[in-house]
Amino acid sequence: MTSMEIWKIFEPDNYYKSFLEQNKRPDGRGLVDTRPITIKVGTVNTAEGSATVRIGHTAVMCGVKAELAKPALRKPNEGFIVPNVELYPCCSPKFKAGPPGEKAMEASQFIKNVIISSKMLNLEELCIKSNKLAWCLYCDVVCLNYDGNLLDAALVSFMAALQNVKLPEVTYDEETERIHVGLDRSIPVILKAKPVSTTFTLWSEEIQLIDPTAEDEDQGSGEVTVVLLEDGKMCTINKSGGQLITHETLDLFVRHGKEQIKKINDCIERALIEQMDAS
Amino acid sequence: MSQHLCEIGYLSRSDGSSLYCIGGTVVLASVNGPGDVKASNRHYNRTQLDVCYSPSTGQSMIGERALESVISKTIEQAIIVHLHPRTAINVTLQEMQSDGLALSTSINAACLALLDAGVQMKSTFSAVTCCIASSGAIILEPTEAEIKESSAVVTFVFDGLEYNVLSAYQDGSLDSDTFNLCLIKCQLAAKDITAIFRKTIEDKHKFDKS
Amino acid sequence: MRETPLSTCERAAVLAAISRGVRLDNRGFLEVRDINLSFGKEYGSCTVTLGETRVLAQVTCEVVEPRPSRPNEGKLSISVRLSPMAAPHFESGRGNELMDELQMILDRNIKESRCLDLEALCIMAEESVWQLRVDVTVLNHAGNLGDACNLAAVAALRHFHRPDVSVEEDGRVTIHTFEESEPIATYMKKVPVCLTYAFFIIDENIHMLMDPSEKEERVMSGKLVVGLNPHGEITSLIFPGRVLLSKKDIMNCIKSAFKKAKFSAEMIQNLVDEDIVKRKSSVKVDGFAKNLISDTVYASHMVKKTIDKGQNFKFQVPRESDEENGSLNDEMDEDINDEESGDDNSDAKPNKSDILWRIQSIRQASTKDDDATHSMETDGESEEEEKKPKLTAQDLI
Amino acid sequence: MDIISPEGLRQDGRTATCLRTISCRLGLYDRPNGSAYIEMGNTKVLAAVYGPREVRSLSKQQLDDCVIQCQVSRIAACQGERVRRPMDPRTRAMSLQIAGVFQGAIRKSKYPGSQIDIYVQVLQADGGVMSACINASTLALIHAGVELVDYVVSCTASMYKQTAIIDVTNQETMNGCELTISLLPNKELIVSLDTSHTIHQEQFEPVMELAMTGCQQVYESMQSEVESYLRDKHAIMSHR
Amino acid sequence: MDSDITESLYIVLPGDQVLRFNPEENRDRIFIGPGLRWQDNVVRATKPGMLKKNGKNLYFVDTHQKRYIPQKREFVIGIVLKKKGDNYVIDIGGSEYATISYLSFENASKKTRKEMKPGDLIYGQLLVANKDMEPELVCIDVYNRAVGMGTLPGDGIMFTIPLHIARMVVDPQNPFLLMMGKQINYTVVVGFNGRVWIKARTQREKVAIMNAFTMLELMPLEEAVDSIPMFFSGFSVHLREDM
Repeated sequence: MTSMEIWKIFEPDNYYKSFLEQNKRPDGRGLVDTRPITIKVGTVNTAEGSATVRIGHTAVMCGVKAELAKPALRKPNEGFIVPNVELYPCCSPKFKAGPPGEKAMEASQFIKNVIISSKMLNLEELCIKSNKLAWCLYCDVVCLNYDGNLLDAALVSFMAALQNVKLPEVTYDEETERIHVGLDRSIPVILKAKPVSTTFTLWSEEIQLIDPTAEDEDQGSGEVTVVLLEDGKMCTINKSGGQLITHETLDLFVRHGKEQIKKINDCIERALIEQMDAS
Repeated sequence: MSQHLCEIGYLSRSDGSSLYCIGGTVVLASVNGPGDVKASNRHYNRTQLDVCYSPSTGQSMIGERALESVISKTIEQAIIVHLHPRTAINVTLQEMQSDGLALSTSINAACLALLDAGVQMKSTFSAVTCCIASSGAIILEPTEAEIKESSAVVTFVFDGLEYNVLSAYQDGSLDSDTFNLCLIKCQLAAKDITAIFRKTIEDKHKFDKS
Repeated sequence: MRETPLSTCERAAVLAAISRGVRLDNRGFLEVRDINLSFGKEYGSCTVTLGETRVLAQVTCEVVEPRPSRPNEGKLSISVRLSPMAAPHFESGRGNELMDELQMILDRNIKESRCLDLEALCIMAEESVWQLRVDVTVLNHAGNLGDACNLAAVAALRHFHRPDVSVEEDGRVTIHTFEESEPIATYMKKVPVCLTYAFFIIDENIHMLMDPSEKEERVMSGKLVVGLNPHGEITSLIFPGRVLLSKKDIMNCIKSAFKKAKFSAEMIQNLVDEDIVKRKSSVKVDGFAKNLISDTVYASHMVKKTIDKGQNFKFQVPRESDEENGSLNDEMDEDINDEESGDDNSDAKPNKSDILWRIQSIRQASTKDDDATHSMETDGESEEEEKKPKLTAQDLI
Repeated sequence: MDIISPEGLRQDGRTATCLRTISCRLGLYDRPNGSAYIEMGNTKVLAAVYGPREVRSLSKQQLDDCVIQCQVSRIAACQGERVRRPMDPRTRAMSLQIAGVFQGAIRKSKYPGSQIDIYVQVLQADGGVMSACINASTLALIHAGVELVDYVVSCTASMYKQTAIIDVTNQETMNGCELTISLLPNKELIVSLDTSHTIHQEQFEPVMELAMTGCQQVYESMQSEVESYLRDKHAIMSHR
Repeated sequence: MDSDITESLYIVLPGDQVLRFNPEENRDRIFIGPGLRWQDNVVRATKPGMLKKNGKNLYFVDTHQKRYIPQKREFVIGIVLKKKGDNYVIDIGGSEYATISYLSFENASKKTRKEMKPGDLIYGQLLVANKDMEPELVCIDVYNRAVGMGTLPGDGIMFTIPLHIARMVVDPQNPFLLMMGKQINYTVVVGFNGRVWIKARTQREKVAIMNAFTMLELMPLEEAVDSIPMFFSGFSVHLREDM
């Protein structure tokens, strides 16, 4: 074992600090550099839509299953979308088996918030026959390997998968109440907005790290996630506890976030096109 | 800013308790500890903090669990956790009556209950919610109805010293200028809330001869 | 967090006091602590305070499919929750013996007694019915949760109004908001009441107390929980052993219980109706924000009462008799203080005054009731009646 | 359909005041300190007693007192519809009550700082489950040689129209109350009392009366069983 | 200024700056008591309550709280839980159980060891109390004398009061106990952990005294003292002739 590794084990804090003093991180990145991101869509054929996303070592997969359901009594002409994030022990020893832990809950709720507040899709379009039949999209995000920055990865995979979704033609017969499902999956889901999230780890008053690894998250105190729409409007911001931040830092985050928007969305575009060509 | 009412020393069995009302939202908070803790979540160097939030109707769903985690992370920052190792502090929040401001009311109630229990803290903290009406106007501490109408809802938690942001929680989209405007408005409101805390504590100590 | 152990000293003190006819909170043996109800902004949410015991009950409703076995009946579900808020040693989300017991009491008293007309909750037979869900949350555990929970649940159910619905021909159910059409009240045939009697065995003779406090509950040897309604029906009767009683004792308990039940049922009805009338008339309801009283306020109210009692405490008690006929004195003191007790509302907090006043009114009614039960005790002589000496000269004063 | 036929007979041909046939046995197993089995009509219950032994959980331990625990569980097929959870809140509550009963009946002063566990297994439930459990536990305790103040016997009764009926079956309690009483037959003292569903004040006393007489009959049959058991035991002993 | 006078300054909340203090510049030394902490030359409050200062420049915050946190040298009333080796395990209301050796009683030895049953009450002093160790009690002072410490008789009555009331009442000049003494003969033991033990002639008197303590939480000291006679007669307690 090299002296470096020993040092890391015995004095993780100092080890880490020594890097930050050179404005570097243990993985060689600067403080405001993001990790390379790769996206593949249509990875799961059984799902109506799916995508796999790698940000550095963090790997996340999202599969969208569409099912027919009866609309809720109070909203007779709306469909459903149910995001759910799963963190199994296989992706990191941090997580235990059994019911979803706090972090998984938080992530699921985060995606739900983004859906609602960005108004990305109009649920009425998911309705086939008012009060009788509607689509229910189950979006299950599974973390394959956890190395920090779950929220960003989850959101990207979710967005990619959703844009990959193709629904079959469905007709509903009034009299006979029979449901006919078309064979070929053709209809895409129309998205009104494409929110992009950017996560920062707060290490101290001055130092914040974009796109944190698991190590960064452990060393830092609390994350801030800023979600922006294409036009740079703020969609949601998620900061719970952690280091105090001033109003200026927030602005800084937003500026960094804006840079990310195009980059990520283009990435997704490209992935979608590739998949088109493949099929 | 809608009317704030609060009262402490509410429950005889709890170490600290408070009832906090903002407008129509009423939350009852109870704090116990620092007390003993199960070996499973005992930490050698710090206090274990358990927060339990239950909504006014029925059992808590995933949404409430998310609120819970926001609240607990906020409190964990404010209290000095390393003073009483191998102990636990329980914070239990019960929403008695809901009118849209569950989060901010709960956080303020929790802070007041912690003060009542005399738990050692770095500073007080206070939460303010505001929403952007469809007209674009910023409404501080809106009602449920107003929130339904609004395009975005933001909740900030500030510390009691420099009023820096301790937590922020946003639903709905708005551009960053409006966001900053909200931040500033809420900061002012937060100062008033801290004043309310002070007033309440002074009232509690009114019998100490000075 | 663990429960603070009960020292032998405390245990002995409680027993010694009772054997002398004194209770640690200076109550009469058959005296119930002050009851106070307050209602929330929405229909069907209500907190009950029984002394320092505090319970919150909230009713919610939704449209569901009926049970195939009972196609034209609505559903009613009751669930009790004990959080660390009630007392530090309860764990949230973890059931315990006390919770099971409370659950049983409520189920029997409210569900199985069928005090609610479930047919009325049916919207369309075999299609859709209302499901009422009562969440009972204990906020502060200061003894006698059974009675408090029952009280809260019943009051909340009685107070609850469900939205109006209309059914289209295609079987679609639309729920109207309260603005669109008047909400519908839940119809409760008979108001079930729950009363707890605690028994203490002190050297071979049994003492009977009503409404035990938390400490008394930890010390008591056994208890009898009677669920009943003013229509002379026993909805449930739970006497889980630990103490041996003769048939006579039990019949006495039940007799006295019925006397109290009438009053207590009426009290619930009046308070609920009073509040509903207020809602109907006034535009705005202030809900919990205004009308909850904290334990601190309650405590100061009790202290004031004692002091006032002291001020108009006419006669000196001879030292000897002071000991035995303690319990008798209590009853008398009650009457004395209740005559003047109206006046401590003036120095109570303004916005609470009406509640304090309400407490007073209840207290007066209840103490009258106490006497009633007592006269009853004298003919059907029960254990604690036997150990009471015959009336002394003081009673003539 | 009628619970009582015009001839005044019930479904199973009993009169209103007639018990179902009771048969009981002591000492089925040797692993527990005491065990017993009782059949009251179609209600069949098995009880086993462990103790007096050391207190298992220190939290419960009181120096000068005896911890008595009871656990009732039902086998899945004991009723008409299958029982999903063998330990629902209702059975837990029942366990508590039974524990309470023997808190009163066992001479606790004889077993300071020790623990007695009663495990009851309901094999078949057809009314009067609780009383069957209590009776079985009593026999098991006697078999275990635990000192009791007296037998604890239990019986149920109900009200149909204006006639009180004893030892009710399941379908007889469908639309009536079920009153379970347990008492010390020689002392005429009531140890536990438990009613479910509504019963009217006037009707309460006669029903309780009937149940108490029922208890006496139960007592006799249990008594005789215990005597015969002891007789055989003695015979075996004297042989050696 | 006279050293044993403590003056109450004002109410502070956690985070409030009490004073700046830089050991380099300020020559005069100050002492920081409970509820305060010194961080980069600023003394800040960590607890809400009345900021107090005595002549020896000792600053501290007087908080109202119910939960006891063991402090060295404080006198507490504990409940004996069980015997563990040569020690007894005692509940003093803190987060951890305290222990006391059977030798740390007046003239106790290996032969004549102190025997206590679970549930007994004990009045002792904290010998060890810090956040990293479990507290230890003793019932003797440095000269091995039990100065009023030891087990408490079982025929008294024990109850709990908020900690600040306990602190207030132990002050020998405090008029409240004195006033009650004028009315009734009684024995009182007050522990800093908010537990009070009282012994009086009759049950009724015990109960009356117990309830009288609640007055201190609810009204100014003077008022409470004045209303004691009323309060007692409210409990129909027979008062002494000499008043």
